[in-house]
Amino acid sequence: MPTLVTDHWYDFRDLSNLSRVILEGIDKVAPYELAYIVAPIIGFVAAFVIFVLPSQLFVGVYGERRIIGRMQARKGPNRVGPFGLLQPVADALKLLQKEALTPTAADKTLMWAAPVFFVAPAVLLFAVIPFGPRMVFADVPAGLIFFIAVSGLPVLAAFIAGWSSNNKYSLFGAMRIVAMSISYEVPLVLVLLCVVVFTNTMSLPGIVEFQVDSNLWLIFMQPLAFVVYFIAVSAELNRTPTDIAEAESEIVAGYLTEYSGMKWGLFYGMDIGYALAAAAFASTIFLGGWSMWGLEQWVPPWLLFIAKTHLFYFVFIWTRGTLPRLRIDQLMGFAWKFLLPLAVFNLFLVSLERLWWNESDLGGGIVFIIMAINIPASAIAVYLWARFLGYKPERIPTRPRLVREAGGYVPVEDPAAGGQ
Amino acid sequence: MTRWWTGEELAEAAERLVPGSVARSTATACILEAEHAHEALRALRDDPETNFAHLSNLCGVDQWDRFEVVYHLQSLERNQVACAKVEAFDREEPSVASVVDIWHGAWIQESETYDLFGIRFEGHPNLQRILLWDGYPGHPLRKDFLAMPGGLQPGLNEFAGTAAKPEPPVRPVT
Amino acid sequence: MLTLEHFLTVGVLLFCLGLVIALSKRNAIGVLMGIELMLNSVNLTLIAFSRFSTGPAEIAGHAFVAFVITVAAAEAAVALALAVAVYRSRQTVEVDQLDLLRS
Amino acid sequence: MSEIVQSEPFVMNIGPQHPSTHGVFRVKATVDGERVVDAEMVLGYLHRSMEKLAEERTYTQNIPFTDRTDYLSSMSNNLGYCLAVEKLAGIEVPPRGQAIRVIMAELQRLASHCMGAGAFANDTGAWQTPIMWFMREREKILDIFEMTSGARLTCNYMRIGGVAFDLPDDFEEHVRALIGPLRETIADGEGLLSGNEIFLARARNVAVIPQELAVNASLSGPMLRGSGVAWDIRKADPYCGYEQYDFDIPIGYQGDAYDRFIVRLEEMRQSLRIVEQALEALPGGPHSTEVPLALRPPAGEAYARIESPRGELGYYLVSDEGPSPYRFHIRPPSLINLSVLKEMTVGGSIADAIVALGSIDIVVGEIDR
Amino acid sequence: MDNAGVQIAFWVLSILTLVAAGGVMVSRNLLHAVLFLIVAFIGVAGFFVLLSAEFIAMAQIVIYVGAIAVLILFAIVLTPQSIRDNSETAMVGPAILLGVALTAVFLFVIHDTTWATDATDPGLSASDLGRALLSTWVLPFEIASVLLTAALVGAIMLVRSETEESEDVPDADA
Repeated sequence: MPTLVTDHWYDFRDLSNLSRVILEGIDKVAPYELAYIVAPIIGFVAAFVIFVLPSQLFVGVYGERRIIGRMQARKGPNRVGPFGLLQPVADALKLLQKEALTPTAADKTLMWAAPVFFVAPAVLLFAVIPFGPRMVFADVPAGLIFFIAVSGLPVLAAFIAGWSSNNKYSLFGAMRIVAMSISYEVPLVLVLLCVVVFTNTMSLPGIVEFQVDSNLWLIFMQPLAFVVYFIAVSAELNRTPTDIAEAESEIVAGYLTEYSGMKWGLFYGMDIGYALAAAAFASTIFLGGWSMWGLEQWVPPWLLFIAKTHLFYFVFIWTRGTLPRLRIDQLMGFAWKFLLPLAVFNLFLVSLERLWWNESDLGGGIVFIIMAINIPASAIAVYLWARFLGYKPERIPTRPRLVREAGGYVPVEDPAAGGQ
Repeated sequence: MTRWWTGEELAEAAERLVPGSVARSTATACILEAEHAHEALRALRDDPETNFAHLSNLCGVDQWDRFEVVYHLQSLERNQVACAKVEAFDREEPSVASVVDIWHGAWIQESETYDLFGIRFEGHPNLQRILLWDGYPGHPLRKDFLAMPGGLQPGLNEFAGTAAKPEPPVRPVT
Repeated sequence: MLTLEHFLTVGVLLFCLGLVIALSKRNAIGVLMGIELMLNSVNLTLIAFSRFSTGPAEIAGHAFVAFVITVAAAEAAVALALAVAVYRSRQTVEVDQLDLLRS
Repeated sequence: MSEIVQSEPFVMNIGPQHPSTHGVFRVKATVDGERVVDAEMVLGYLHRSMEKLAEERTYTQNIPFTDRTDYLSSMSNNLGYCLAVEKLAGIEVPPRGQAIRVIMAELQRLASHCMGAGAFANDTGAWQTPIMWFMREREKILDIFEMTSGARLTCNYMRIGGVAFDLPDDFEEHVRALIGPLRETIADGEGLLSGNEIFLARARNVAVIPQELAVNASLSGPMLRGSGVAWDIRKADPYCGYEQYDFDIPIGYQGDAYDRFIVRLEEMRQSLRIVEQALEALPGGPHSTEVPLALRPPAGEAYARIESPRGELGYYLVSDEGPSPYRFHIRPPSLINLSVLKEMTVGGSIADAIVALGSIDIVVGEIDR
Repeated sequence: MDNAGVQIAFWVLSILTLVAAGGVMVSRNLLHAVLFLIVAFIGVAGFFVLLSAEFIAMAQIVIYVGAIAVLILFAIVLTPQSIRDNSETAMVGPAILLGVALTAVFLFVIHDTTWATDATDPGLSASDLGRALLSTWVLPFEIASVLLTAALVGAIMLVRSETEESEDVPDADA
């Protein structure tokens, strides 16, 4: 790949230069093992300072509240600091000062341990995300399955939180989150398997490399996989419209009902952290990661990546501000009856295409043919499967019937008295 | 416009449907005999001419010598309203037949009347206090509530100067 | 210097702990947890053998572990379904209370 | 999830402190997994025994009590009570007073339905957005109330024989400025929710009340109309000159929560029509008749009802020629609409129960009084 | 295998795994036992990483921690009486004796044997494993899929209750 990025340490388009220079310097003066210890620290600090912390505070907390406030015809935080930008800091300080109550009948050890279990995987998740061409913290060969494995852990923490609170709402939330994650894990893993089959690699930098080489993002090659991934991941993350595990109007706050103070704050912050991680993962897999058809030569790739992540996160915010919430049986039915068959269909289609790709000698241009096949095929598959399940787009009246005079009953089935 | 039935009109209709069910009638209401009240109310609901399918209101009135249970019956199709009353004379254990089996919506109003007046509704599926808690002394909407056994006094119990209990206000009833 | 013996020792200790749990627990779910531990220790042993060898044995170890994990998943699903079904009919999952033939 | 969770039925308290009970209202729901097998309501957390208190105060002094029953529609409650006293004492209200009452009652209906529809959307999980849109318009209505009566929530504006004060000079201008944006907000809310698949999945065929049950259970208001019964006291038994205004009764199709929601939205449109007409034809003259402060109506009884935002709001007064009512009874529509709570919730899931409760649009101040 | 970091990791993981397994044994609360079990699973996954089997390690976490542990948690919550009880039967003495004896025998065998080890080659990649599973081991692979299907069907049939069998209607129109 032709690249304009140089190896000078001051070339901020590739921050790995800087860390490499630092490490080489350390290596000259310090024993061999020290560089091993310093390298992860540099990566960790860099990832946190550049991406995780600002995203979490200023996109996750402040931006989400501002954007939702705009959607809801109100202002959102605007008092603390310029434009209210310091609101997350103020919130964190407030949470730190609050008393973290523990109910008498709660399992105190587990209730204390749950937020800790919840936080740890969130940090691990960012380790395998490639921020730039050479900016991946841990290039695990099986990075994709690492991501799946680690993102399954917070469910356990949420279950522990709900169970240990010894509250019926909490227990309901815990049961719901476990049932949901079991259901939605299946289509999620299946569509990621489609990606693996198609790109022939399980390493996340490899997947980005594939998208750069074929000059086409996977969202265009596998639109169905992207849609299924978005729905499944928003269900796993408990984002509206699928936030039934902490459905405010039904079970108060779900598994978080009894949490307060910083223990609650950890859950809240890490919820955003997981959503950001899922957004980063999706932008890596489906949106081309740090690549942008050559623009990455001029703009720092990590900035492109962060922009894509935040764009994806914005969609989360948007759905949250717009859509009502589904019921649990509807959600489970949706996962098993709708998403799972579609994911299997997509896997089948993609495997066939990959086989064809291997056999044919069309070269790299084949991805455009595949795109031309897959986009209509996905739409047709969704439509046909919906029809097969008996879903018909019926015209449901959005306006009631109008009558002039009071008195008497108007029959339920009365086509003449339509109020349209 | 809704036709508001006078007591006489309702008495006529009730007498036609269930003979002997009317005790007397006033300008606004028809007082039904307690033992025929349930039958008469059901007939008033089912008869196509009266058609009082909707029980608009049910409440109690304490008239010192008797309790009245007031039913405001309403017909949606014929657009008419009538007022029927049933009286209970026993001051200690007043009792009236329940109309829950006629109008389902009566249960909540009957419970409330039981709670606040102490009128028992025979045949009510689940007659419990709904606004006040179980064990609350007395029934507050009775006129002699403040003089009832274990009755409460206005104001705080420990309020200075309330040691002498004032006589409950008694007003002559016409 | 880590040798095969290190890993095998850990595997044996884990296996025997699992065995003791599986043999001594009163609760059927506890027994199942012991069995899962034993399966894990077997996996550990297989992977260790695979790592410290070359040729076809290496890949056989990995394949065996994949099958063991599959079987363990199936076994856990069925066993827990059994536990739930038994609990529903007899209100207990204690193995020494489950004397179906005697009642 | 009920397929997976087959635990023993256990009691789950929805309320008294719960985000979706709209006040201190409590449902003791017995649930089996996610399915509600029994629902029992526990009331009285806000009971103030207003009916007893009112027996000790004069007729005029009782008006502020009615503000505090249904605190989301105080104007309607004032109006119902004043109508009952006027019926008891035979007082006529001048035309301007009647027109002002109509405008106020309809504005109050708009404000109350803004809250009701928004809160229902919130109960289905549309997280705060619709309710915020509607609240924005409701604030403007409350501003108008403040301008007119000096209070936003507990207005205490109606008087026996008319209203307390005449309208301020720029009243008409403010109300006209309100109507257009409110129409748009209603359309927005409808566009956001009415055709939304998720909203339909949550609200359609949930908490269905058949027509027969709706009538038999004494339901009223949007609950009754949602079940397809064309019944509106403004049409059936017009008071305050409602017969002069041109409006329609919206009725639903099958009596589910969705029907009640769209009926409420359409009622808001009709209310806007009435307000426009009433503003057009606002007559001059006095806004109130002179009524003695210590009113002593002749002995007798009177039952007057109005169509409050929640349904048939009735006041039953018995007079013994004293300065205060001998018996003062409120027919609270919220309470009586709750009588079908069990029929609406049992058999559905907890989420459905919340939607059912939200579709009743209860106000606990009115239930407990 | 001779790196200092790897050695430290080995000892930490050994202690973690064995202590967690002991925790499964001694904790009286079944839910705590499951959490210890999860720690043990994660420890074993760490061993797999040490042994250069990343894919198996991830599969271990996904399946054991993500699926089996969650299933066990679910089963515990569904059998409420069992939550607080993880005690041993009278067989605990013989079981421990057997365990200790077996450990001794195994340890003797392990340390007595001279293993022909070859620790030089790097680990196996996931694609190698995939090729092997679909070529050499294709028959067991297919049988495993049948086994999984059978287990799935069997588990569903076991927990179906009578009420669901009678009302065999789809509950959600997705």
